[in-house]
This record gives sequence, structure tokens and C-alpha cells, in this order.
Amino acid sequence: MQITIQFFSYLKELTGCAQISETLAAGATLGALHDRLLAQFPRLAPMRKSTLLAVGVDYQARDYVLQDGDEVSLFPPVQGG
Amino acid sequence: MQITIQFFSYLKELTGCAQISETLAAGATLGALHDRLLAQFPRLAPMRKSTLLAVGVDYQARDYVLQDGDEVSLFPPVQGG
Amino acid sequence: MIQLRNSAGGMKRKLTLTDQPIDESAFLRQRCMSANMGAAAYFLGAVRGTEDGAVINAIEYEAFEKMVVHQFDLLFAEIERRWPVESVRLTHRLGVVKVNEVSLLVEVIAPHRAEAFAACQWLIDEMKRVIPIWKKPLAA
Amino acid sequence: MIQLRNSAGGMKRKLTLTDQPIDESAFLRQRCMSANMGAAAYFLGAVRGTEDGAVINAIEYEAFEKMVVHQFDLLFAEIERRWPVESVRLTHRLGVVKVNEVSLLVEVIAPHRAEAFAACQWLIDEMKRVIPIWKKPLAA
Repeated sequence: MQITIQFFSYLKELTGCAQISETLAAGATLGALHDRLLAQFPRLAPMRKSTLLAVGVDYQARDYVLQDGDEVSLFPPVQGG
Repeated sequence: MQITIQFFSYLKELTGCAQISETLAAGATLGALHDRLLAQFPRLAPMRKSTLLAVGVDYQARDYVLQDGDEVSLFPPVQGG
Repeated sequence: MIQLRNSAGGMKRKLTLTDQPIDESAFLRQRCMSANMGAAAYFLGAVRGTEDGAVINAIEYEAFEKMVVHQFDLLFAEIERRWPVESVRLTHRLGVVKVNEVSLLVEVIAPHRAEAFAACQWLIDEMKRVIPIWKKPLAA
Repeated sequence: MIQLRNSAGGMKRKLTLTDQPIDESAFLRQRCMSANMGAAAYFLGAVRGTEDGAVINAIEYEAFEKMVVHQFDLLFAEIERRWPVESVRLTHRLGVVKVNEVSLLVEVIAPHRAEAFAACQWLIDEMKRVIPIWKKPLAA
């Protein structure tokens, strides 16, 4: 299945891209995708624990099971205001 | 010594006057004055404990020793805002 | 109208007691906020249409003005001691204030949100404890 | 500019995300406060001249807008569940915001002071926890 991944704020600068696409096996979790991205972009690793994960417009936990077409977002702690 | 006493809010309505003057012996305390006023205006008695006492523009305790010319104020709990 | 200002060196303070309608946009235009300040907490109080369950038309505010001014001065001094506040402004209306009209405006400017909110709420709490102003509901 | 309104029956809500300077007096003029409401708590956030000790010229705000809108909707719904609030309005500026300019305006209208302040502070605290907006200081 095909998953789109967006990076925001300084994660975007660390990966050097705002958006990528990944092909995953059915049943893959959000956590598994995150681990794969950390391997692909080692500069994201130090932020592993503080990185927030969303699917669409909702936050999701690492055990969330992805579906074909999901839009995943990775970003650092938010700082509005 | 001569003391001026002002009543505010509904205490003024209960006494029927905004201001009176009392002659007290030297060394009289604010508490003693309050007791005398309660005897003089029995309708103030139910509010005895909640009545606030000020001398000039400062709150004072009942043991405050009055001085000639002091301006004493009696009023109910405040309600600004 | 009584106006009290003080900004000699320390925290800016402005107290206004008025029997005229409060001009909120003028109040805002007079705001002065330096580049080190990030937060302004405001509060607006208005007269509600009911008081203790009864429908009312207005509230009449009575004040012992000389003492109001002195007691606010003490509260402002305490704010300056407790928080890094740049400016406090408070306007209180006196006399008859109709339902829906503004009776109180408070503004506290500080570097950060937490202290702006803390000082603003503390000031209103203390006002309701020590400032000699009383309300008399006027029936509809 | 994104504007989101909702006042069907329940609490009035208005969210504005804009890359233009925030017009505070227009924001105030649009206030709607019924006769049962006695309190409006406001907060204004401005860009400070320093960030982590360094002098800055501006802050650039980046947002994941679609998610910002949805997450604010969840927060507004929670406010409606928790407090008897009549209206919540929030305007957040995005893009480059210079020092001293307003980045955030929040207003909560409620019957009484305690709930207006509580909901206003809760909303800002939650915003800083879940709303996907990020700051990038731009050096002077």
C-alpha cells in the first residue's frame, strides 16, 4: 500500500524534503513506518521520542494500523501563540 | 476626643444617615466605638461580624486606638467589578 | 472622573473611576507595550440581566472613592513586588450602569502569559476583597 | 485566510488563521455578548524582541493548516462540554510576524469571571500542546 509522509518545521530541514511517498506491506503500523523513516533519515533519530505522529488531521499512537492512501505527518513539539 | 463616622451601602440605609460624629474618651479603640454604634443603631447588630472597619483610607483591627479627628468608616463586604 | 497614573521608574499604573460609559476602544488605543513584553491579559466585566435570580435593569455602584484610590495603590504595589509586570490599567465605572454595559476593564502587560494571567486574576480577586465599592441592583 | 465559524445552536466559535496583520479593534467590534453574560477574558500574544536570549527581528509561524482547523474544533467542543461559555474566538497569525506585532488574540465570553478565565487559559495551554503551528525566530 502507498503512504504519503509530510515533514514539518525543522524535521523538514533535517530530511531535506517536505513530502515523500513509501510503499508498505498491508497491516504495517505507524510505529513501523516511523522506524523505517529513522533508518532512512538518521538525522531524525535524536528527535525520535519528541516527534509527534499524525494520520490525516488526527494524532495517532504508534500501534495505529495504516491503510492504503493514508497521509502521515511527522513534526516536532508544537509552539503556537 | 471627636470622631467622625461614615456609613456606606446598606449600612447607611439601616442607620438612616451617612455620617455622624461621636465624642469619645482618649484611648478608646475602634472596637469600643463599633460596640457603641451597635447599641445606638440596633439594626446594624446582625451585620456585626461582616462589617468592615476603616480609619481614614486604611482597614484597621478592633484594637486600633483612635485619635482625635479620626474619620472612621463602617461598611459591608465589598462587591466591586 | 478620577484618574491616577504613576510610572516613575517602575511598573506603569493607571486607575480610572468614572460615572461615564467606558470607551473600550479608547482604552485599547492607549495601550503601551514594549518590545520585551509578549503578553496582555484583559478582563471585561459587564452588568448581567439577572442578579440573584431576579431580572434587573441596572446596577448602581457606590464607592468610597478616596479609599478606593489608596487601596488600589496598595494592590498595584503588591503586583509590582510579585510579578515582572510592565503595566497595569484598571477602569471601574461608578453610578448607574445598565444591563450589558461595561462596569470593569482590566489589562495587565507582562513578558509572558502565565504572569499576565496570574496578576490579572489576583488583582480582580483582591479588588473584590478590599476595594470599597458596593452594588445595588435596580429592578426592571 | 482561513475562517471557521459555527454557532448552530450551541457555543459560538470563530477561528481565524491569517498571514495579514491582526486588526485588534475590528476583532473587538465584532464581539457579541448577550445580556446573560457578565465576563469576557481576553489574551493578546505579541512577538517579543528576544527568543532564548538572542535578539530577533521577527518570528515565522508555520502551520499544518488543515490539522490546525480540525484540532481547534476538538478543543472548542471540549470547552463547550466543560464550561457554560457563550462564545470563543481565536485569531492566530501565520507567516512572518515582526517584533511587537500581535500573533494571537483569544476571547472567551461566559456568565462569570472564573469560567471565562479558566476556559481562556485552558484553550491556550491546549493550543501549545496539540495545535500544529511552529515558530522559527528570524535573527535581527
